[in-house]
Amino acid sequence: MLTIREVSHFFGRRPALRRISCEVSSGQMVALVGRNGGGKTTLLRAVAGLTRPSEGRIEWRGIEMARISARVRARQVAYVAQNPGLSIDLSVREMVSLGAATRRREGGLDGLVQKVIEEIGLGALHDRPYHELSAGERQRCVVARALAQHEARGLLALDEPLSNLDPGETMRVVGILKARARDGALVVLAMHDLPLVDKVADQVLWLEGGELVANGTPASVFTPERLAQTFHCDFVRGPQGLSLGR
Amino acid sequence: MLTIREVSHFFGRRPALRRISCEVSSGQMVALVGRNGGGKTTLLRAVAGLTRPSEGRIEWRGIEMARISARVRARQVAYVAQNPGLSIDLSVREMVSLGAATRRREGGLDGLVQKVIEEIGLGALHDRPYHELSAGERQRCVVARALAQHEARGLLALDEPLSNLDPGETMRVVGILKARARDGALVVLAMHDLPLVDKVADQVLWLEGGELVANGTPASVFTPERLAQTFHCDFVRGPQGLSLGR
Amino acid sequence: MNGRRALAIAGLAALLLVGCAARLLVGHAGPDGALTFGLPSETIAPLRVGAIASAAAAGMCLGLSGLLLQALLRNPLAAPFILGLSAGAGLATTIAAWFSGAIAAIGLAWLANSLAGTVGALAVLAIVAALGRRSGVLDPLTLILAGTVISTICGALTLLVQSLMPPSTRGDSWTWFMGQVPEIPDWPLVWVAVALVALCAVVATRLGDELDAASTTDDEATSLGVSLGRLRIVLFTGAGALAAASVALCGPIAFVGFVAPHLARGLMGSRHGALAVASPLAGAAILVWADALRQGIDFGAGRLPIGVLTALLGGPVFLSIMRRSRVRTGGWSC
Amino acid sequence: MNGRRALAIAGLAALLLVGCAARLLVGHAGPDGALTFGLPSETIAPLRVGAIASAAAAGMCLGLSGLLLQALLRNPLAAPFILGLSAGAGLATTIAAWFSGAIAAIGLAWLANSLAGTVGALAVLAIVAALGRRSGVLDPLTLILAGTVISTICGALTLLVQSLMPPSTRGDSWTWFMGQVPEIPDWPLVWVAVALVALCAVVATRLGDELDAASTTDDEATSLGVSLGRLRIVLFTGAGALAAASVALCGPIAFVGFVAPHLARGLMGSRHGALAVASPLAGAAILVWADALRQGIDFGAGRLPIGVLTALLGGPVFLSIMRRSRVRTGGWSC
Amino acid sequence: ESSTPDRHGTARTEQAPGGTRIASLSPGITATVVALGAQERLVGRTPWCQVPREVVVVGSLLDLDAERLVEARPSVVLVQPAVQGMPDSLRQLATDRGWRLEEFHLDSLSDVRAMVVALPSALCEGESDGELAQYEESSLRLLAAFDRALAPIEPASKLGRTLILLTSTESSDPLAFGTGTYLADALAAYTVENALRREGYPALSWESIVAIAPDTVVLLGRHADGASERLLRLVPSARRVPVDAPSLLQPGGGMIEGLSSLRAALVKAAQ
Ligand SMILES: Nc1ncnc2c1ncn2[C@@H]1O[C@H](COP(=O)(O)OP(=O)(O)OP(=O)(O)O)[C@@H](O)[C@H]1O
Ligand SMILES: Nc1ncnc2c1ncn2[C@@H]1O[C@H](COP(=O)(O)OP(=O)(O)OP(=O)(O)O)[C@@H](O)[C@H]1O
Ligand SMILES: [Mg+2]
Ligand SMILES: [Mg+2]
Repeated sequence: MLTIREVSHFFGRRPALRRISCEVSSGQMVALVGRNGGGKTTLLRAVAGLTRPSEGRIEWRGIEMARISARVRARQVAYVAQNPGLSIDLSVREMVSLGAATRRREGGLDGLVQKVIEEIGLGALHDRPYHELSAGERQRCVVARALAQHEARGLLALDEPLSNLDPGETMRVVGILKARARDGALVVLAMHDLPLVDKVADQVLWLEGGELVANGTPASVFTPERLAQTFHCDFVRGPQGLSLGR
Repeated sequence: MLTIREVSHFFGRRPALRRISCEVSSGQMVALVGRNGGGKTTLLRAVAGLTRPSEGRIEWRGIEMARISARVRARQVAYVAQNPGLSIDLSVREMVSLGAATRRREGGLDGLVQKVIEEIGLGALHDRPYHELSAGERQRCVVARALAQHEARGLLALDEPLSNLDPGETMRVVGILKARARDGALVVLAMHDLPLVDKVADQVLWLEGGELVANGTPASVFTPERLAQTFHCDFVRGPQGLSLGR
Repeated sequence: MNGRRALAIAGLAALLLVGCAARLLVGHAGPDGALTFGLPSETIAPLRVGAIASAAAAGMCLGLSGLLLQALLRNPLAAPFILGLSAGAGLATTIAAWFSGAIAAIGLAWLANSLAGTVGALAVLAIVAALGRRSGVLDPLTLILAGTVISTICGALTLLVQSLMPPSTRGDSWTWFMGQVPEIPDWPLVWVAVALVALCAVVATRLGDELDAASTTDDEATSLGVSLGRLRIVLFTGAGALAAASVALCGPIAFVGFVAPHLARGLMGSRHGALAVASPLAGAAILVWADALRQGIDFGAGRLPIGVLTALLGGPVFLSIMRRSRVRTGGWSC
Repeated sequence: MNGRRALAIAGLAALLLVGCAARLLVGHAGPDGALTFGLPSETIAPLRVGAIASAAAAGMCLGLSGLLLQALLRNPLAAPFILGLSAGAGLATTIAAWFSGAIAAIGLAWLANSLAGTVGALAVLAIVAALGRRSGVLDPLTLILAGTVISTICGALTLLVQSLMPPSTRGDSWTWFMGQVPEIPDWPLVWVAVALVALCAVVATRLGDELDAASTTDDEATSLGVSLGRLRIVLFTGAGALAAASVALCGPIAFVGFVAPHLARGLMGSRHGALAVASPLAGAAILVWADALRQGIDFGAGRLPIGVLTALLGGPVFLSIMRRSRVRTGGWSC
Repeated sequence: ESSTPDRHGTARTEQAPGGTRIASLSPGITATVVALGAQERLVGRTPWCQVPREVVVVGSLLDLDAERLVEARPSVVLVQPAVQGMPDSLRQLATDRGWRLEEFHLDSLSDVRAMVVALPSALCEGESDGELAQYEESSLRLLAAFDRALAPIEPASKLGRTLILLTSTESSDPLAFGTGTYLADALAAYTVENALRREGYPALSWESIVAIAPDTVVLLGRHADGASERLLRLVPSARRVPVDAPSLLQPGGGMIEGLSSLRAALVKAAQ
């Protein structure tokens, strides 16, 4: 249960989020969409507790997110950054273990790490240095880390986790996330592939210039007018769902 | 006119490209597609002259690409990396000027830079430090740099230039690239959005495990069987072109 | 911990032990100062043990301090003395000596020695920490700038004090800056240093995952449960205290703290949990071996200063290992 | 070049000029050694001009060298002496001093002075360049490691030579390591340094875009037309020659080369074309002002060594500017 | 003991039975010990003591080689305390092993004289009077030599205001000998006026040398030639007296020769 109350955020004087309020509940897959610079990353970072918004509160299970200690939060909230990085030399397995390390007390983590790596399709690469991966492989490695970190019924905040993924891997990752949501997790992810959002998201938050301009089911949010007006291109809703027109 | 002759590339002992041969001609938009780790980035880097492949030759207008001096090549070949970076503090305008600087002799570059920035939709942000941009804004900034660098009839090699872009910006960038191709440029880009490739590409190169498994028009390459087999998901060809099935 | 890491740690430990044995057996037992090899006499043994203890303790401090600092600053150039600790210690020692007459008079002669160094180092640490913040959190780049500046200022002040000395004694006083391995160490200090290394190594091993996580971006590290602010304070304090202890023990021997972490990384990869053991071992091995070797080298001017040997011995070894291991330092961002 | 940059450059130039004026007017022209203020006499004027020339030339060398090195190594910690240049120069100078008798005997007394330093610095440069390659190209991390190691080895060898030298020459050869601003400089050397700065500044300004481009990733830089291999050799050689010239002129005054580029960046942003002018100006201003101020400061040991003043003066100024300008060093990756 | 076999098995004679064994941690003191004729009692020295080569190097005050010092079995250790003071380890060693630790400051000429007077008894405490008398005699001879080397110069007034400069490197500021330093004391003994009215060893810029406008400048150090040239250009009126005597930089019994050549040079200049 995540509650966002009147959240605004400023970079210097420039607003990036303006009085955003909404609620999203666990067991759902929530997509953040909107134009570039709309504030998705800013909101996701606040949701993941990485910044305290300039104004307003974000509550996770009733507690203000930014007040939860990093260690406690890490066990409930996993975050995938839009620009991940690594300054030393770790292998895929080691990188994913970083996520599992937050749950050290649980034990049996090697198994967990192995399972997640297999699940995300990096089994053959588990010993490769992260720096020698292709972009899509890196992206999956980082998602795998979040999966290893994430506990059931927790919050997965993912900033464009599907970028650089091929269609097959995209579906794989979406499938995994869907399954997590079904198991009771709250999955919040920023993404730009609207046809896919339309297919898989339970709830859509549409951010525009830092304002929450729409909030609801994909079908209710993705009206042809709004899509055309915002993106200046024709999305049509056909038998296959939303797709880009000619 | 770009000719790839029997190109193989190895990272240590591991092959990333295996005896790839093909020809692509100017005025076209050529899409590199395939699964993650298929070798797209490796091939693009070789095509842009950034690595000399372990075996084989890549020729641009009859001259081996890796032999052309960096300075001369920069005027004809622009490259957008999958993981761009910047260790100092430059504004959008300064960042884009880096591309224009390769054409210093031509003069009137401030105008060019301004034009490209407007064209890509960063006009309002031209004074912003690159480090304070959102991911999609950064991506466009880097593409703008390549556009400023690129001369008519040159080669634009772009590694997933559409990642992190919203649908509107995606269409904008694709439109710009299409226009460049129409003006005689050769645009080679790696991308994963197959429906979009289907719409905009003139030629598709499909890389799989470092091998060129298909080469031709989108319609000929994107056979339902191959798509289903590779990506384990249903693409259907409807009235709107290729789209992802339910 | 995988096999390679265990092997590397065992190898470094063995190297250290053989070095200790060498230092114990090699010496100048004859009255003519000739080189001898064999078990030392009862009078001599404590001296050699003292030297081994000093070198091993200081080497461990330096190796671990360097590791913590390179992790803290995410910079491969970082070394224990970048934060001005040795400069602070040098300044405090020099000032204390300057006033040693006055200090001795009030019955605090011990203040003039190791304690002054420690106090100086810790004072500098506090100043650098105060200056090295940005929006409340220790910030690597700001720390680097502040540390280098404060370090240079302390060095300058030391020169200032030195320039007040008679020229005939100036040369001597420089020998302090070359570092030394006391054969009659301040034993409590040795124990403090060893305890500090043990404490910091345990903490760093336990924080191993956090240190690994901290080598991603700030956002990722935070979301992985690292309180960067707190972790940086821990790293900073630990690295500072270790460097101060090494300075108090052996004076400034900067090179070891730079080389040991890179060496350990070249041997066993980048995981901090294991490096927290390997890096101090590497530091101690370098320092003990250097001290052992210099017993046998005499160009007619007595033993060489330890700093000369660490550089002449450690430098080439380090370079060759780095070249062979094709510097598995992957993402060091430079 | 936008307004802010032009303003910053004009400001630094004005600062330098006022510093020169101050150095010209302040001095000890009275027989009682008291501080005087006013136009110097005919005998004194050339001395002050000489000092200004030395300080300005060396400061420019250091500022520009630091800038080039920070660009080369993509590391904010880089400073002219990281590559071992001052250590090499120091070693050569010390060795030359040792053999000065012999050298003087064969009529090559000048070899014992600035030339030795230059030769030493350039020799080290060559060694570090040879070691700092990876797959044929100068590699930042490898350069850093090789430079630091060679630097330390040279320092160690210097100590070694010093410890072998007769005491009468040993004690005072240390003064070299504090840096100096000669009032009667080796004028040809000053001109060489100025010419070198001019040459390097022109080259760096013209390469400004390439240097900016080189601060992206290797791939991007290459695709922007930068031959990284060639550019790095140019930067390396330029930085090395400048550092060598500054060492030959004024001995090692390391701090200026570290601070000046950061200062310039803090004032005017990161574009290298303009920084190539601002950074040497900042270096010269710091050194000239420090030299001017030390005329009036005497703690009983005569003039302070210049290194003391650059640190005591430059340090706090630098820190305060950095704190105000909220270090616009954006992406320095640490 | 009278002899110990060395590693070749041949006996090597050491000093007289019961004689003190001296370790000196200061080149100046070592030179004095030698000047007193007690060279054969020396069992330890610093790397910078130039005589005698066969004596073992036991490190220096701030970088002690304790093992060799212990092996040398001194009974007396002579030190010139550094600004950093005396290392605790040396004090502790001395207490543990019953060595006598003798400290001599060597700043002024009277410090040096005091050491020359005190050394004989330090060299042979509790020994037969014979040896002591011999050293005391040497000590007196040494003091007399000091007196000779420090005899007033006639006519000192001709030298005018005199400055003693030590040039270290070509371009660094020369150090001057101010009040309280041993060479300033020497000038006073010569009845020559010291042009520098300050204490200690200030580093002087060439500008302040010009401002002081000395009548005579004594130039010591490795770069005296260059300095002399500069003086000629800057203060043409100044008499330049280069003195090539390294021992002048090491206050102690070894500097007689240096003082003599200094005096001779000044006398010559005064003519
Ligand atoms: N560090 C920063 N300093 C100043 N402004 C920033 C900073 N980061 C982002 N912004 C601005 O805040 C706004 C929101 O940015 P944000 O990154 O949240 O957008 P986004 O929706 O994630 O965009 P994208 O789809 O491109 O990732 C943008 O206008 C951006 O330029
Ligand atoms: N520096 C490297 N060292 C070793 N192997 C590498 C390196 N870079 C890439 N590889 C491997 O080479 C293969 C091809 O990589 P490449 O980056 O070209 O794939 P790609 O098609 O661009 O993938 P993506 O869609 O994920 O960007 C992959 O298996 C990858 O793991
Ligand atoms: Mg974003
Ligand atoms: Mg790729």
